[in-house]
Parts: sequence; structure tokens; C-alpha cells
Amino acid sequence: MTKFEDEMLWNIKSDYVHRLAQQGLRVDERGQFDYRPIEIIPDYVTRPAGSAMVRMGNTTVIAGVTMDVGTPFPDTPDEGILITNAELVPLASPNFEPGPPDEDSIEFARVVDRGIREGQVIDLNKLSIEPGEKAWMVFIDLHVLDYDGNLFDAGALAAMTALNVAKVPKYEDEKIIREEVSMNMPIKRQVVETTFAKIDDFLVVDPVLDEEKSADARLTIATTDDGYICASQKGGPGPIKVDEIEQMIDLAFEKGDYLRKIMKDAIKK
Amino acid sequence: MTKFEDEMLWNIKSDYVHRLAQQGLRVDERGQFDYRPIEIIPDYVTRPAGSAMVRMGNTTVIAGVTMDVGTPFPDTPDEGILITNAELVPLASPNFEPGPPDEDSIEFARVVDRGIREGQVIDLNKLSIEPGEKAWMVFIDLHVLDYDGNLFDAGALAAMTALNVAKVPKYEDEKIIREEVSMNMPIKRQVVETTFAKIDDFLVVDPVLDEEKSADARLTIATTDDGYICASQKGGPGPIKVDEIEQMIDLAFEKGDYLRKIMKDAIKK
Amino acid sequence: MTKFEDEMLWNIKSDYVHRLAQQGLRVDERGQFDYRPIEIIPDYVTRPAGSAMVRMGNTTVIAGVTMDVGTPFPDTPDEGILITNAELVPLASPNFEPGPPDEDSIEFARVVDRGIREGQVIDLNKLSIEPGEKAWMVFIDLHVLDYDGNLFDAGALAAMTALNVAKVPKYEDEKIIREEVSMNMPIKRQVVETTFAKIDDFLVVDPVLDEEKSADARLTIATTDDGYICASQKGGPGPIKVDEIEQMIDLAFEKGDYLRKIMKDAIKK
Amino acid sequence: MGGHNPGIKLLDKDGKRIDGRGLYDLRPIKMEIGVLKKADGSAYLEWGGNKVMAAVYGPKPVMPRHLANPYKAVLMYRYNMAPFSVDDRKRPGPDRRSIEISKISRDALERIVMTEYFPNTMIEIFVEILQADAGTRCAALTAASLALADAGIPMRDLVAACAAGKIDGKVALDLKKEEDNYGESDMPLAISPRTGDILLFQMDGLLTKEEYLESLHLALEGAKKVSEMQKKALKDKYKIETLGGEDDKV
Amino acid sequence: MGGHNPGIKLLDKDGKRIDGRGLYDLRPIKMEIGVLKKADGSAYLEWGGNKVMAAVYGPKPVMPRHLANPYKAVLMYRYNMAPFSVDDRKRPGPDRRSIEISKISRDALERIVMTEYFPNTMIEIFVEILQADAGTRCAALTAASLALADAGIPMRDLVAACAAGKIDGKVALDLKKEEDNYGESDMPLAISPRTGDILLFQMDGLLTKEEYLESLHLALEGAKKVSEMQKKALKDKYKIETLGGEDDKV
Amino acid sequence: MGGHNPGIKLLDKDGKRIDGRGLYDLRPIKMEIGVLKKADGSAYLEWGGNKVMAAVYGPKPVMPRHLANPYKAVLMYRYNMAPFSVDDRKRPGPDRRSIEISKISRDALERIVMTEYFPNTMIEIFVEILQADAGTRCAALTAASLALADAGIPMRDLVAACAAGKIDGKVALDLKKEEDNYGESDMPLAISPRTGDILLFQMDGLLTKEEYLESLHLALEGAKKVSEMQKKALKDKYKIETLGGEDDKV
Repeated sequence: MTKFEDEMLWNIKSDYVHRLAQQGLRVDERGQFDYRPIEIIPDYVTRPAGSAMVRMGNTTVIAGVTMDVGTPFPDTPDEGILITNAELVPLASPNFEPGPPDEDSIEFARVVDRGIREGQVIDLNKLSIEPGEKAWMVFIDLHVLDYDGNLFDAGALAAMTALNVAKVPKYEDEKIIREEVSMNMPIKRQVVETTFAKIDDFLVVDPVLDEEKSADARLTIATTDDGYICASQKGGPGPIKVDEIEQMIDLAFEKGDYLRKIMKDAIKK
Repeated sequence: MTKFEDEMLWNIKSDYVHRLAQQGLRVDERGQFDYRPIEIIPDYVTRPAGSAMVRMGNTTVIAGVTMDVGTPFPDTPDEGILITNAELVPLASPNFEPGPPDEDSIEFARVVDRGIREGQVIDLNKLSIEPGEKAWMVFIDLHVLDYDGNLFDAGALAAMTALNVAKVPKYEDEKIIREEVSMNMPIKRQVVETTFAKIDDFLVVDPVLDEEKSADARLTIATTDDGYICASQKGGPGPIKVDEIEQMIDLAFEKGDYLRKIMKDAIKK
Repeated sequence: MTKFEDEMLWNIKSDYVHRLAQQGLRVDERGQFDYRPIEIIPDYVTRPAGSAMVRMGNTTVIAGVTMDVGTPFPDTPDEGILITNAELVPLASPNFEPGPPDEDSIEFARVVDRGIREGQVIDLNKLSIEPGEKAWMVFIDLHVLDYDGNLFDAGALAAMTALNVAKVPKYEDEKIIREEVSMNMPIKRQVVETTFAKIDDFLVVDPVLDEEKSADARLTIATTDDGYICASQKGGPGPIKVDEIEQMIDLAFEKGDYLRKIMKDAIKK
Repeated sequence: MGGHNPGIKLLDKDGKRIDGRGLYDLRPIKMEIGVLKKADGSAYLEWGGNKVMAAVYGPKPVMPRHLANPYKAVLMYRYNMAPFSVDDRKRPGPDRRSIEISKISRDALERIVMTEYFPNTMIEIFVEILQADAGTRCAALTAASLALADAGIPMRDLVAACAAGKIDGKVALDLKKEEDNYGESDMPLAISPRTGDILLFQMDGLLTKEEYLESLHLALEGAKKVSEMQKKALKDKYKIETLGGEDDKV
Repeated sequence: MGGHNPGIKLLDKDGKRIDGRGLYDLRPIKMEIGVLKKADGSAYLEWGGNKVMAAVYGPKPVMPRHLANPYKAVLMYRYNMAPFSVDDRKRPGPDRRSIEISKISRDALERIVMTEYFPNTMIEIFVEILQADAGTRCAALTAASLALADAGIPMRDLVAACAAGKIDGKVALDLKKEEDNYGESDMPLAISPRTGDILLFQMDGLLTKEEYLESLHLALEGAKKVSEMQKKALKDKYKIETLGGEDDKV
Repeated sequence: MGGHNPGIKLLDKDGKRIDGRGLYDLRPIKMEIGVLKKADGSAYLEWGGNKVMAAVYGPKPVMPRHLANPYKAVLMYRYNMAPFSVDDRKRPGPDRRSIEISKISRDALERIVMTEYFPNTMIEIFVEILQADAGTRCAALTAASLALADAGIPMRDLVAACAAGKIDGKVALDLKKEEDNYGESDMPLAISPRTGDILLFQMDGLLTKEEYLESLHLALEGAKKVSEMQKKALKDKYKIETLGGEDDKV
């Protein structure tokens, strides 16, 4: 398909999404505020300290949590370090290209990171090894395998699941002994993200790719299990209204509890 | 404007500059060896250890001097380190492009650096903290905001002004305390640069952009307040003659004293 | 020459190479398993710890061996480190381009590296300075000056010659004293590489560029002076057969001894 | 964000902030329009300790060409911090934070600029943070709007931005650096003042729903005040130029 | 390779390997075809501790265009390790090893894929190593072949790959991670099973001629076994789809 | 430059330099023309401890095409140091110094090469520093001129270069490495010998006006001597080829 044909096809799709929205309908016949079926596989890969695969409809994301030892930041000498990275590898979509992270993968990594960081998910003080000298570095790597929209919610869920099952290895004589466990990852809060798309004036949760690309605007709200909002991010060229934000907050808490329950069930198994 | 129109327009401008030069005239009706009006604002921004904005006609450059602590070079274990960097940010000209420094910004940074380094402006021995282990690093960052020719002179003037007003922060217990001052930047010499453009056989000082781009050659001469020449750089495809160099040296000392006086007055205020 | 003309010319050349091959002939009238004339100049440049220039017909490669001190790898705390790098600088061929190493120069460096590494040429234990803390790093830099095919054999020969004549400098008080020698490079084995090209079903040794580019497949076999094969690498889109590999092994040992003798003679002088 | 507050009090016993402001006060803002010679439009903004320069180039031919859009102008937005804009030298070049800010700022302007008037062209917006004191993305976007106006680019509205945060447990407008470092949340926001539409919106920190909505409304009010200042700055600039023109006639 | 064996025994007194295999046994292999939605073809492979995902896109327009070939499709192959695929985090992006593997893997497929059917297009093959346990380049190429078949790209044969090595002085098939780390050689190989042609071939380690040839024949046999599994996996997939089709008719 | 002289004497009591030269002596220079097979023109130069290889390709099609100039050939100049050319290994790839040298060297050749004869093409000049001993940019430019001549590119003159500096307080010609490291100034210069025009000119160090002019005249004289050697090298090369041609006729 040439670029021109691609664009033609896309305009037709977008028109269709908008026409449906005007009737309060979605392309996959889902309810307005329903998530697609979600499958969570904790410990999907076993090399890292923790991992999880999340399938949200046809969107598939793997999160791996790798532990390393580094120097703490000067302004937080007694805390571990959190680093989140995302790769939109070209395997996952005809529109992803090889190369260094572009603005989309950077935004994806940073929005997942902010939810976890601002929600104070990890007790970073427990990851100090020697104040000012050595601390655990927690790398969260998000790897997208199949991209059908709503990376933020799937990625945040995969990252949180991976953190929940992650083990901190032993550290002795200046060496990481990955075969032995010193403790579970110290988790203080359960954070998930809920993303809304606004198509004309129709708000939907968990947009598929066709909805995401047709949407006027997108809003992601991260909630905690103890009733806080810990991050938000608007995207897209269109506007959102104050009353729409108010509506989405309530829905975000409701959907957040739903996601947390699915995650808890998946981990228990 | 397309690239082609751009080039057409440019050829017309260049013809005009050359025709004027043949009559001993300049595009802005200045005298052959006159600088444009110069405005110097020391401490223009206050985050760095020292800073200055210089306006030379419509050319605007900010220099910031930032202090950090690093390891001295093995061959000068008891000296601080000087690093000069320039960014031709795309804000300043339709011809600057985002991206890593190109050959023009590298030459700019290196010519300003050489004047200051070879003129031994900074007493680098006084910037040693622990010989062989720790020394102050002096970063000079040149940021061009508006580009109408003769970056070298404006940049050198901004860098020198920023160095003259810069303070070295305190360093205690392996930490930089930026709020407290340990000493003024140790300055040994006042160096400025004077740039000539040669348009056909017409020599002018402080070329505006149209002159700079039309010029056959360019010569920059850095002078010190105690009568030395400490750097020179020819640019451009055209030739210069030995007797032209001799003439420009005398002018460079004269113009250098003029620039040093303006700088001194600006700092005193 | 335009890209199109270039490709036309190349097709004609390739046809010619294949027609000759069908008659058992080569473009330069060499015997099927003959190397081109080989010239080896040890210590060609004198700044590095060791160096050599190798001319194999019109292919010219310089290898430089530079010594530095670094931290040993955690899993081999009492061993030195070997790093091999190749640059196909644009001086050497109309088809080499400036820029970071491409897949061809990376393969070249890695195949030369593997012969030396897997053949255990250097006694890396003797290059330990302080176990776990400090060890010698051996950088082999391959610089191609003229490219007329078979870089692997010429590069391996240059690298081995450079290693054979390299001296390890003194290391005292945390400093490398390059003017003084602490020992010869500790060499355990003599490894060379022999490359075959397969043109249709015609196998030849040491292909010139026209043969290399026309070849269906390429096989490089690294042999040691004590009767081992220590590396192999197939390249090219065409297949090779098991019995062809068997034939090439015997030839690789024979040609390897020939190359080792030339190298030994060149070093003795 | 995140509670690394080493016992620093951000509000005094009278509820005043470290720079003497009340909870709902903006810092002093100064706007200058048309300050650069080479750019097609420009604006300089001082906002508390922030110093920001914005420039607009275009509409101009798209390079590389395959990015051109036959239906509208392509909008580029580049937010960049000068190496000397912060205490520790910032390495030159875009980092991940700058890339994200550039993306959402471009999104905010995408439907405000009448890009449909200039198919097959691009409009470039460059903002340099010369001195940073928290709230730089709001200052940058506010300056960018003025630079677009100065460049004569037709727009549906003049985008204004402001942030609200939480310090010592209270929601407050327009945090400065120390408040941002030791505060508990940050919510930058940009609006189309004519409609009240929210164009840029982010939040980080830990907030209850009530605090979240309070921040939202406070930031909205702040942005409206900023919008008034923008209008005044444009009017003053326009008046001066008109007067200048009349002087010529006299 | 290279003898950094700190006294670790890779064969027990009965000649069994650390995971209980005999010298000539493959690890368990599981193949799934058509597992991704967005790719034109895909395959997932578990091979011992390796987890590998392959996807194929194309034939599609060539970008950048000047790379297009008027006589055949351009083949792209990208082997990539996920950061979490190994114990120490791998820095994202291609390293020298990945670039070399991608090159020789593309070479191996170049004349198998009927590129002459699709002039002026490109066919992209992406393989992600999600979990690595030695032999990843063979697993990747084996998965890539299945993904090409799933994408309906016409091929002269279905490429299969396998490696042989030497552990504790004995030649053995299909080394796993510990055997690779402390073993004495590695010889990965890929074949066109119909002809027995060798398409990818590498060796490193110290081997006598006899050991070298023994490894070669062992790896060849291994690749043939892998080829049988590939055929079965395709047949099963095809059967299910055919049955599905018949169900619809009933 | 800059006085990091740890008590090292660069001149002995008889005024001789560390390699026995007088103040105004050049180091030994050896020139070979046409030494590479693949390049369109090439030259190898030994100048004291410097070993320099220059190659010229072109005129050839411009890539990328949008850089082409319809009025003249585009000139490219790439000065590059081999990693082993200096005592401490130089990281491969262009650094800031190399980029600056490449720029001013290209400028120096821009009007000497008759680029107007070859519109819409490019001429590439590559110089590799194989061994460095101070004065490499002058050696490189001198070699590049010979390579251009060898490539048959029409030129207005044959550019020659040389440097002068100051050691132990005296102006001296053609500094070598130790003199450059512990000396007080460096003034590289390139000329068009026919006209005496100065094409490349730099200085760093601390010099009075008198010392500056003395250096300038000394470097000029040096460049003229280098020019004579260039002419001789070309004549010898030409003579040999001509003789060869006559031999054929006999």
C-alpha cells in the first residue's frame, strides 16, 4: 500500500469511527466505558527480577523489571532509583520504525513512569544499599509486541504486575547474586492508569487503535488504591472541558479498582 | 520562499554588497572600521556562575559560565578545565537547524575558546581543588538569539564579560554549594576578538550578515590588554595578502581597546 | 558515473567473472588457490604499541595495537581485555562512506576479533595488573587504505603481525609510561584467516573485489599453528555444501601455514 | 514532587509563601513582543524568575518534503533549555522531558493555528528557556502564542497557560522553583480563553479528588489572568505602532 | 567460549548434560504461528529457555525510496534483544553483535525468499528475543521462516537452523546458556532442508578438524529435526484453518 | 601552547633544536603520488614524523542530490586521524578539531579547484593521518593538492602549506610534536605559491606584533619551499610516466 492509499484508507476509517460515535457506538461494539478482555501473565519471562505480559484486546505489552546497583542521586542519597524505558519495536505495528525512541515512545515511558513515581509505588528508601554511595536501580522496560491502541493502560498494568512479582537479588561483596533473593520488591501502593478518548463529544475508555487515531483528544488518569489521583496527561489536538474532566475522574477510580482486581487475581494464581 | 527564490534573492543581495564595496560603502552606511552599536548586559541570567548578553547591532548572544567539579587532565593535574560550547539554536536564524553542532557552531565555539585559552585569561592554577584529583571545570556556553553577522566578536565579548562577573561557588564535603561564593573568577588578562571581512579588496570591521555571506574572506584577531595577539582565524574561500594582515593587526589592537573599554564600563555599572 | 551506469557496469563485470569461473579461470589469471603477492611491513607506524601494514595485491590494511589501562570484566577479573575495531574509511573505496561503522565494517572487525580471541592468541592472564581492579586493554584498530577484496585475510594478518611486534609499556604510579617497555605482547598462538569465494561451483582463495562482489558465497576459516580451527564465517546469499566445507578446511590449513611463514619472515627482518 | 522535603516550610504562619505571595497570586509577568530581528515573529517573557524567548518562522517550504501535508501547514514546536538556564549545567540538545513538552505543546496549538490556510507549508515555533524557575512549559506556550500573533499567523484564539500545585498541604497558584521542588503536586494547563477549552493538561503528585478539582479551577483562573495580560501586551504593541504610523502622517 | 570454565562440570559421570539431555538431544521446542494481529505474518517460538517472537511486514513500498530495486524485493532482517532478555539489562538498540547476526540471517534468507516476484518493494522481518538461553540466532531464523510462511511470502524452502558445540571435550547438540558460557565451541548453522544447502554458518572455539566435522554433521542433523517440527506446526495450523473453513460450509 | 613547559629545553646552547635543526629548517619531506589503486587520485606524504595519505574521488554525482550546485562542483574535505596515529588511542570518528580543520581546508581549496568546470558534481578529498607529529593540517593540505593533481582535476595553482611557531622565546619553522606541546605558539598557513595569496591561516599562542609578523613571513617562506618540493615530485612522476610512454613507442 502506498502512503497515499494508506492515507485514503485512514480517512475512511476515521469517518466511520466518528459516525459511530455520533450514535454512541464503538467500532468493536463495546460499551462506552468497557475495557477490552484483559489477560495478565505474571513472570512471563524469567531472566529479569520481575516481568509480566498484558494483553488488552489485541494490544500486547511485556514489562521487565531489571535490578542493577548504581550511585544514588545527590539530592536523594538514601533512595533507590527508578528508570522507565519503552520501545515501540517495529514488530508491533506497520507504523513503528527502528531507531532511537521517538516522541511517542518517550511520552509512553514517561506517563507510565509518572504514575509509578508520583504514586510512590516503590518504597525507594528500602532500596538504599549504602547512603550516598550505592543504591538499587530499578529499570522498567516496556516492550510492545502488538499495538492496537491504549498502550498507557496496558503498559502501566504490565509494569505494576512486574513490580508486584519482582524480587530484589542479594548483594554481597560488591556483587549482585541474581540467583538469590534478598527481599520482595517493596511496594507501597497499587497504581493503575485509565485512558479515555474523546471522539467529537463522545467519551470512551480503553480506545482501540482506530479510535485512538480518530480521537480529538485523549486523557489518562492514574489512580491509587487508597483514593488518590497521582498523574494525568492530556494528548491530542482537540480540547477537553472541565466537566468532562470531572466525569472522567470518577470513572477513573471505578475502572482503576476493576483493573487492580484483575491484577490481584492474576498475581495470586 | 522556495530554496530557488532564496538563492536568487541572495545573489541580488551579494551583488549589491559588492557594488557598494567598490565605492567604499557599506550596506548600513557605517564607516569602514566602525562597530555597530554595542550593548552589554552583565549577569543577564542568574542561574549560572556568571553570564552576559551582548547585542552588537542586531546580533544577540548570551554567554553563561557554569562551574562544575571534575578530574583534571593528566598532563595538567593542578589546573582547572575550560570547555567552550556554542549552540546556533534555530530561533536565531532561518538558516540554523535543530540538531547536533554543525561545522559553523563548532568553529564559533573553538575560535572563542582559543582567544580565552591562548590569552591565558583564567588563572587555571587557582581553580585546582586537589591536584590530580579534583578541579573546577569552567563551562562557557554561547547561545545565539539573533544572528546578523559577526558572531565571533559578539560571542567573545559575551564570554569575557560573563567570566569577569563570574563567582566561583564554595566546595565543601565533596559538594558544590552554589549559594555561597568562594572567590571571584581569577582573571589574568582581558581578551577580545576583532573580525574583518574582505569584500573584493575592501576591508571592513564587524560585518553584518549580508557582508559576511558576500565576503571573499574573513579574518579574526584576538588581542590582549597587555599588547599581545593570542589567536587568529581566517575563514572563507578567498585569499588574503600579507600586507592586509599587517594592516588588520594594528586595527585589531585599536578596536580591541575600544571593546575592552565598553566592557569595562558595562561591568562597572 | 550515475548510480544506474554504475549498476550496468557492475552487471557486465559480474557476468565476466562468472563466465571465467565456468572455465576455471580468474580475472587476474591467478591459480584457483593462489594468494595475490603479499607484502608485510611490521612497525609501519610507531605511535602505537605495535603496528603493521599488509598489502595483499591492491588491498592495503594497516593494523595498530594501542595499549590502555581499564577495569577488567567482572567474569574475568584476572585477564586483560581485547577490543577490535575496523574503519572502512572513504579514502579506500568509492563505495565506503563516512559515518559510524556499518554492517560490513562491524562484520570485518568481529571476524578478525574472533580468530584472535577464540584462537587464544594473547595470554590475557599476563595482562592483568591488579585482579578485579586494573588490566591492560588491547585495542586493535584496522584501517583500510585501499580496498580490492578479501579484507578478512589481510586484516587478520595485519592484526597478528602488529600483535607479534607489540610491546607492553611500563605502568607505574597509576600512569602509563609509553616510552618504556615492560614486556613483549604475550603471544600463545599464531592465527591467520583464509577466505574462499564460491562463484557458481568454482571455489577460489583470496578473492579480489570483483570476485568477492560476484561470488555466491564466501567462507572464512581461521587456523592456528598447532592444528586447530578457531573461527569460521560464511557470508553471502548463496549456499555452500558440506563437502565444500571439508575441502576448504584442508586448504585453509595449507594456506594458513603459507601465510604464517610469510609473516614470520617479515617480522624477522 | 514526591515528598523529598527536608523540613522546609513553604508557607509561613500567616499563610504567606516564600516570596511573600498569597496562595492564589501569580508571580510578576512581563511580556515583550517583536524583540528579534531575524524571526518572522517573536516574544520575550519574564514570569517570576523565568526568562523565555519564543520565535516563529513560517509559513515556509517543508523540509524534508515528504512531510508536507496538502491540506494544511505542518506545525513544529521545539522547547529547549539553554545549558545555563538551571543551576547544574544542562547538557545541550533535546532530552526526554523536552521532547515530551514539545509534543504536548504542539498538540495544544494544532487546532488553534489556522493551519488549513497554508497547505504544503510548515510553521516552526522555537522556544528557548534562558532562565528556569518552575512553570517553564506554561511560560513557553504563553510566549509562543504571542510570537505567533506577532508573525501574523491567523489563529482562532490566543492560548494562555498557567499551573497550580500543592504546597504544605494547600493548593496554590503558579509555583516557583523551591515550591515545585519541595511541593506535593504540579498541574500545568493551557486554555483557549474564548471557549474555556483545555488544550494542554498534565498533573503529577498525590491529590484527592477535591484537591485535584480545586487545582484545576485555580489553574484555569490563573490562565485567564495571563490571557488578559497577553491581550494588553498585544494592544500596547499595536497602539504604539499605530501611533507611530500617525506620527509619520502628522 | 575460550576456557573461562571455573571448574564447572557440564557432563555427569553417565554422560548426561546439566538438564539431563544426552549429547545429541535437542531441547524441547514449541512453535506457534500467526500470533500477532498487526503483522502480516508472525510466529512465536520457545526453544528450551529461549522465547522468540518473529513478525513479517510486506511486501510494501520501500522507504527511503532510493533503496528500491527494480528487479526484486529488498529484504530487511532485524534481530533484537529485549532489555530484559538477559540477566544484566541489555541497553536498548542494536549493538555490534545484533548487527552482525541480522546481516548473516538476511543473507541466509536472500535466495530462499522469491524476492523476484515483488520488484520495487521491501519485505521486513523483525525478530525479538524476549528471553535468551543460547542459540538465539538459530531460534530467530527458525521463527522468521515460519513468520514468512504465515505472511504468504513465496519461498523455495523453509529455512531451519540449529547449533552444535563442544562441552567437557565432547561434541554436543544445541547448547544451553551454561553450556555455551563454559563450553569450548559454538557452531550455529541454517539449512535449506530440501537440498541440504548450508545458508548460515559460523564457528568459534578451538576444534580439531575431526571435531569440526563432527559438529557440522551433528548441527545438520539437528536442523533437519527442527525442519520436521516446522512442517508439522504449519500442517497443524493449516489443518485447523481448513477445518474451520469446512465448519463454515456445514 | 599555553606554557605547560615542565622545564624542558627546546633549544640547546648552540641554538639547535631537539632534532638538531636550526630555527629556520624544515623537517625532511617525502612525497609519493598515485599510490592508491581505487582512488581517482592519491598522494602519500612523510613530513618529519607525520605520515599522511590523501585520496581524491570525483567529479562524481552528488549524494544526497539536493546538495548539488548547478554552477559548480561541490567540494568535500575530510581530515581524519587514525586511532593509532597518536600515543593515546584516538576514538574513531570526527571530533570537533577534525571538523574545524576540514572546514578551513575546504575553504582554502574552494577557489583553487576549478569547480566551475564540473557543475552538478562533487569532488571528495579524504586525508588520513596515519602518524601524527605536529603540523598535520599543513601536511594534509599539501598532500591533498598533490592528490587533486594526480586525479587530473584542473586547478589554478598547487596549494602548499607550512607552519611556524615560537619555542624558548624564538620564532622557529615547522615545529615537531615536542616543540608544539611545550612551545609558545603555532601558526599554520597555506598559500597559492603563484600569487603569494594566503588561503589558510590560523594562530594560537601569545605573540607580540613583531613576533607575529616574523612567524608569518617565516611560514610563508616554508610554504614556498614545500611548493618547490611538490613541483619536483609531480615533475618526477610525470617524467617517469613520459619516459614509460616513449619506451612504448621505441
